[in-house]
Amino acid sequence: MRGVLAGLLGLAVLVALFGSHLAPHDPAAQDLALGVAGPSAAHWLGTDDLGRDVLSRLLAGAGSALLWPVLVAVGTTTLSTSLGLLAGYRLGWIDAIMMRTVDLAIAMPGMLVLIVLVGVLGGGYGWSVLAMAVLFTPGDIRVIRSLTLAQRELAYAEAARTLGLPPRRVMFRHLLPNLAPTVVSNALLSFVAALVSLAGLSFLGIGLPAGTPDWGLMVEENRDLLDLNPWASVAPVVLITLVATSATLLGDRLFDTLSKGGAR
Amino acid sequence: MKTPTIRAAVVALLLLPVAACAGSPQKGGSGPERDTLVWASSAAPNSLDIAHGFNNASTTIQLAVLDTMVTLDAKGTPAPALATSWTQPTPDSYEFTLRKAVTFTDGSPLTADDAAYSLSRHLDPAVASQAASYFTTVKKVEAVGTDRVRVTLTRPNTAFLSVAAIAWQVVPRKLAEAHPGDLGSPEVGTIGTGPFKVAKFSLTSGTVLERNESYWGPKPALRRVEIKAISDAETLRMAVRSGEVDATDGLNARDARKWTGLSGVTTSFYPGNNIAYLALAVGNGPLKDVHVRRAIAHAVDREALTTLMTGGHGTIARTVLPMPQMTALYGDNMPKFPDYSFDLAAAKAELAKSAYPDGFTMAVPYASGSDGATVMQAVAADLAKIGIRLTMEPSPGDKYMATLMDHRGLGVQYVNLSYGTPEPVEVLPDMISRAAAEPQGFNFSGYGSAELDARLDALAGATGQERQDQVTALLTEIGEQVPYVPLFHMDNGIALRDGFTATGLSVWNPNFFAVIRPAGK
Amino acid sequence: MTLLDVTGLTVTGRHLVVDGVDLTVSAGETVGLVGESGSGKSLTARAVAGLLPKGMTATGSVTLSGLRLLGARERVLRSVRGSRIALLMQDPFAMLNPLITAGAHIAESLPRTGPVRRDRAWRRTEVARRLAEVGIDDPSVSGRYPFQLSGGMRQRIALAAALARDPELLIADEPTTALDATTQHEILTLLREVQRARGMGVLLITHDLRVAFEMCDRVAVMYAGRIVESGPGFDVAKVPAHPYTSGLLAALPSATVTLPRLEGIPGSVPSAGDVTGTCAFADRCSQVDADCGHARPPLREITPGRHTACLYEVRPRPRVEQPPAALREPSPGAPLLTIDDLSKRYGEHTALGGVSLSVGEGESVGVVGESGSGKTTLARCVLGLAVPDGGRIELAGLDLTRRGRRGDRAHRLVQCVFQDPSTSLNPSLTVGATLAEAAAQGTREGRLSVPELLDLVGLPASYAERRPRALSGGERQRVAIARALAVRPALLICDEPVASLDVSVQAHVLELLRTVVRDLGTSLLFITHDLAVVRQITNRTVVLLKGKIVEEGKTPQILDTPSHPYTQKLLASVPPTP
Amino acid sequence: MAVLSLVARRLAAALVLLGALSVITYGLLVASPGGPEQVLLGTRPSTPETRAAIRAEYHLDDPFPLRYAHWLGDAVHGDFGVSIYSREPVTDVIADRLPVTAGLAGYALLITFAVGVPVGLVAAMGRGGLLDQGITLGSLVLLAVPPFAMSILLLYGFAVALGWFPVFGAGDTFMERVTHLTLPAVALAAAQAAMVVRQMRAAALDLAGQDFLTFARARGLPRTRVWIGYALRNAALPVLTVGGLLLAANLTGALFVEQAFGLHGLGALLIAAVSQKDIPVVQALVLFGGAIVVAVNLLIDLAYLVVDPRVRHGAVAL
Repeated sequence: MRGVLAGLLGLAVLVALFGSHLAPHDPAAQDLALGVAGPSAAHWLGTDDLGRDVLSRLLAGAGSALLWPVLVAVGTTTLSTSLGLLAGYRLGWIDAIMMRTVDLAIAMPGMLVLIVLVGVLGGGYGWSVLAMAVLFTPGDIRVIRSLTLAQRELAYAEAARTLGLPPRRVMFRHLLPNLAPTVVSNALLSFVAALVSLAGLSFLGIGLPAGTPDWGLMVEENRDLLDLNPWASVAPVVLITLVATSATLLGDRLFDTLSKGGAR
Repeated sequence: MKTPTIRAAVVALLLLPVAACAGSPQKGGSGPERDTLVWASSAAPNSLDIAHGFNNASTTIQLAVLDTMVTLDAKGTPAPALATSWTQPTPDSYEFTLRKAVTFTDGSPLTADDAAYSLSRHLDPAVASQAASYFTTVKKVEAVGTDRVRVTLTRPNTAFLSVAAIAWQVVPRKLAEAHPGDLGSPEVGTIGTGPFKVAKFSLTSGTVLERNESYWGPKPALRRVEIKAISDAETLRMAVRSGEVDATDGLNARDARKWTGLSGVTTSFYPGNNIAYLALAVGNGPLKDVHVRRAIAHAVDREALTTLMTGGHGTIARTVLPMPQMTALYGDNMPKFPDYSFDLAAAKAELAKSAYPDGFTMAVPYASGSDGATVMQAVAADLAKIGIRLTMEPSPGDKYMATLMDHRGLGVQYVNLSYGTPEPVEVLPDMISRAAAEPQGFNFSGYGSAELDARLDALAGATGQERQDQVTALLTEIGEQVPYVPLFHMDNGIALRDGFTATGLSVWNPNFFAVIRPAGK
Repeated sequence: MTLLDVTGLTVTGRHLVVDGVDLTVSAGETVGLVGESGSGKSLTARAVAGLLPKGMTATGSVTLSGLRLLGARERVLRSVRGSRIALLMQDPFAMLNPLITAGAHIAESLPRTGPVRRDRAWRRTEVARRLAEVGIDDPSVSGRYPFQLSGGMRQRIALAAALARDPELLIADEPTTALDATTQHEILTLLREVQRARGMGVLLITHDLRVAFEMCDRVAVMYAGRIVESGPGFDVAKVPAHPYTSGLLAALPSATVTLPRLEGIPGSVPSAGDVTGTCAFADRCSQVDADCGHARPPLREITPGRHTACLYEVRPRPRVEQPPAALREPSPGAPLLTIDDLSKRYGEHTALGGVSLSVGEGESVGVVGESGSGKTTLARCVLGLAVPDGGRIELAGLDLTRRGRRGDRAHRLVQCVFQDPSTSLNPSLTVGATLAEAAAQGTREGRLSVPELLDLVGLPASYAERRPRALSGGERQRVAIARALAVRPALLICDEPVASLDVSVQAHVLELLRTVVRDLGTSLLFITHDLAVVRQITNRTVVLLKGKIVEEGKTPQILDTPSHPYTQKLLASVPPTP
Repeated sequence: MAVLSLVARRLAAALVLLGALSVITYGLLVASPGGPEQVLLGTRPSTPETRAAIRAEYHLDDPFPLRYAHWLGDAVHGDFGVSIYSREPVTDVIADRLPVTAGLAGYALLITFAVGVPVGLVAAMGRGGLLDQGITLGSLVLLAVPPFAMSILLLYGFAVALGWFPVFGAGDTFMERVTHLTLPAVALAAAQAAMVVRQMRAAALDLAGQDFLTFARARGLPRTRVWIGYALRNAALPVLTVGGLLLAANLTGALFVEQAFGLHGLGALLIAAVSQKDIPVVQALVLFGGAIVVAVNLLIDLAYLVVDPRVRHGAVAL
């Protein structure tokens, strides 16, 4: 099972990296004469209303569709993990301040803020990605912190402290590896969340330049072609769902194995 | 994979109880005699007062509820409405005679005072009317006796009547005075003398109009009109398709293919009073060079663009005036204007004459998700062929609009504007007057001069042949200097479900609810 | 007559865990089922009650006065549970529903039918009666929630609830393991009284031989999923008929004498599945021979009511005649550690109320007390894991209480071996890495290499490659000791280092500690609740009660002639060592 | 008294939150290019006089702090101003939209639990079995389908193809409401139900391993008692929490679905208001959202207070 998942994601990564080279047509090439058309030998998934090859655009779009969410995941995870560790291990005023802020951030109506933020700042995924990282982080910080609190009480952590090891070493060499299962699955979860939400933002017309080959954007741009060439918008949805599902599944599996393996 | 089965199960589980009562989703319209129309607009009307709601969705309703002093006939010439007749004592003044025994839907009689105030209020800064710019030449409005209104202009303005036909909507003075800022808002609403009266006006749950039984003119065939706003084009189309909506004007000619396909729905298109063009900021780098501008004009494949954007329901634009204005002005003897056929060789040649023989790169801001996005993509593809590389810079519609109206970072703009009158003077000042080149103006090319302004002023007062010649001269200059590349005229369209017909749809008479009637009646 | 009859009970989960257990309990009889962790005794109990965890299956036969339980329908079992068989579990903290009151637990368990009307009043009086039976006279208790009660109280409530429907058989699975010595004693006494009063049968599951011998009429010793010996408690204690039993007995520390050598059983318990065809104990047995490997020795009767699964007579173990008190006397002179009037509060609770004690060079001091006595807090303060509110700690002339002065010297002076072997090592680091890291914290000169450290605690050098999860509890604690000693500290603090180890392993670790500190001349501050352990490993003993020192002196004299009533109570509650 | 101090604490926090929210959004809107002029002037040429009048009326030329103070002053007196777009009082605008969104949120929540809880339990009971795996996978997929995609799917499937349900709008009578909101609610609930399934499954599995459940069975308590008095009551709290958070999320974040189904709810309103720089509306909406979140959290905490004695007696801090 895990093999299948890894395979799927691996494939996704490959496509993300080399998609534009695999594309049978130039994803930007327009054929206004042809316009929107259903699947054919030349265009396996048909074309959109500018006569662009859907398959090629899917392949070329894999990059941006996957890159941004990865950015979000990486950002969120590193941020939340380091802050969570710090708060949970150092406690005291650092912890107090951080937790108050987190409480505040968590109580914010996330979607609202995101829309206002991105709606106002506009242009490109950059802001959306940043905003999302900011929105996802507090929750994770909480999780990591509570886990850190639990771990730091354990004998091995106290032993490390009595050995006079510097805090950084205790945090990152001793505690962090034992939080790995959660960290990893958190990362994958935020990846999925970002993947889906970014597609959502494109749907609201916020995000990338029109015509950029991007899955979320394709769903939006082509959904009014559902009668003429459903694939133009259905295919990206399927891809998004597929990637997201396998990512979540992989996260679950990794969590199980890691917690069986590394930790007790 | 179990998923589909599970999902199906879940959904079915949820739907069963309600599927029964879901019965026929058709509401309204499904009555015994179908004199109720369910109309959908693509945007919610925001005000029943043109001073604050000068946009299609709002104006459509305003014209059904409020009468104007004059109106336009099928050919676009002014015709009597609330004013039975008028005289022009001097070139710069009009005197209107008010129709007798007309009452507002609240029963109060219409007075000359009401009529006069309904115009003069647009000049009051406190009202901050969106129509103010239409009446900049109005100096004085006064009621003469009980049944006449005199309007004095600062200078002769041939367009005045046509403009009045849209914007001089008559409301009771009492009401208007009490609500300078929020007349026509859902709270205050409005009262008119028109064929319909407002039964309900909500931005959320829609608007309901009912026939004004005491209307002075011919009674509309529809007893009741329910107006919904469906902002999502696709949802709107499906609403019509499923019969929940009987009619809409919210279809973009570009999507004609999708509409004409619908069974039980007839779509009819008619020339729209609009013009789509590229504005070339003549002050900006390479675009300073007329040869570059001509090269661009040659390089853009307008034919392909027109088919793409109008789906066969539009025409290539040769000049910067909307088609209906051209026909109104010239009739059949259209003069020959400088034209730039799609010709890459010619384009390259022009470019060679310029300071940028091998082309250049230029940033192009545009509104993401809009028609502009599509057009600019196509244009960029065309220009790339002659070495002019446009880098696309998207931003959300509102943000783009803001920067555009501030005249910031102007370069190559796609602009598509609709107008209300057959008067070229409504359009040309927008395009080549220096006033309009200021922020909040519509002259995005920045093309203009004192001399041109003078000619525009002159045109405002001109009539007959003289007027024709002046327009021709201006259009020719624009044609040669190419501050604008005319692209296409887009037809307006409405979709009607079987059971309703519309006869005499015309660009000059956007009063849909008067022309739409139950089939057979 | 026999009440419970278990024959050929076999329990299989992922692999075999209980392998053909025969067992009987007669009415009014208390049978002890003794075994170390992993011997399968708890699962045997669960199987009898038909409450095996998901994914485990039992075969064989279990009958309750003729009624087949094994393989019976859930409906039948439900009618039997509570009313005829009751099960009392180990952890009083997890056994009760946190959301309902003590009274509710009992009330809901009361029989639902009977001669008199079961109305509110009846239930109230009944609950009160049941509480009284388990020695709770304060009626307000029934209104309290579990989290408001002490462990002992909870166990009493649980017992009352378990007995609410007057079962004929009570299965008590380690009912006192999680409790303090004194409480344990009270609960056991209570259990015996109730059992006598009701004349019900009791199957007592425990890992503690002493408890079993003290409580039970008959004892069955379990090893690797099977019973290796059974018989009257007294006989088994006197003359063990199986090498394993005698091994266990030998490993038992004693509170009355300081044994010259503490002998554990070499090796560790095999899993039942691996030894089906042989004597399960063979490869740990001192008198093993060829036949032991050939077939599984049957449980043979040697004298009436006395069974063993060993083919041979058990040789009596040679008594090492050595002068007792192998512990070297501390060198006189300035004390290494001086604690003066140390105090620490956690909110309302006073953990330490002015404790003063000292540890001399090379001396080994025991700190004895029950949970809440503040003994662990004391250790944490010295280790710098907790900041005392008042008082001084001076270690080799270094004031540990002054903030920031701990600096980089403190950790070379004092190290610690923590209680829980399951968490004492970082699961994500190899043993080698852990030790190397620790050694690196010590001074350059005389730094021990990883192999040396492993050798020091009697582990093969190859263990450096292993990760903690590949180690047994005993081995982990050995590594933990090595880690603590890696920096060659002057003082070693041991916080209950053997509390959660099996007897045989415990002996090994204690012996190791004794010798190592003797050889390295390290001073020892040994924190424990177990007087027997203190006896074996310390010169001096300090008795803590509620954060105050109540008695202090040379270990032998404190244990032989305790003066403070609390110390006496502690001693009284230690089950006699056979 | 635990309750009072809790409420006090929460209210204090709420004030801080709302304050922060309002400053941030106001700042963002003011900082972003363009102002309400576009909306007010429409897409017609305008005269300088008009523009000046507007700038004056909306204090567009005042510095940010002054403008904010202006708004705040009115807001604390309960006056949230007038919508720039529609010129009606903001409170009316919101009151007008609330029923739709509230109905949608409530309906979705109903579906979420009606489906999520039982399915989750079923999965937990048949742990590791085919059914369990199927359910787990299914919930994952549902979690992965973007809500708007789900909306389009349902729209085409059930409204257009099958014609069982209306395509847009919210209906007027109660029955109409139900039929109109069913598809949107399903679209909204799909992912959430999946979430609850996972939650419920985890909670149930966790419980199954608890000693007190075994002990209860060991005392031969009737099945109903074990399931309701023990299992459900103990599983209730985590699920309750999720429910509250979902409700808050639905009230503030249903905009995809509202957009796709042409529902004039708060979400749609927000999107429009943001793009129109309709500051009063956006402000009110964001504050409203914040208030909802705070209120829901408070309710959850109170629920804990009621259900869990440990919390009630302050043994565990909230």
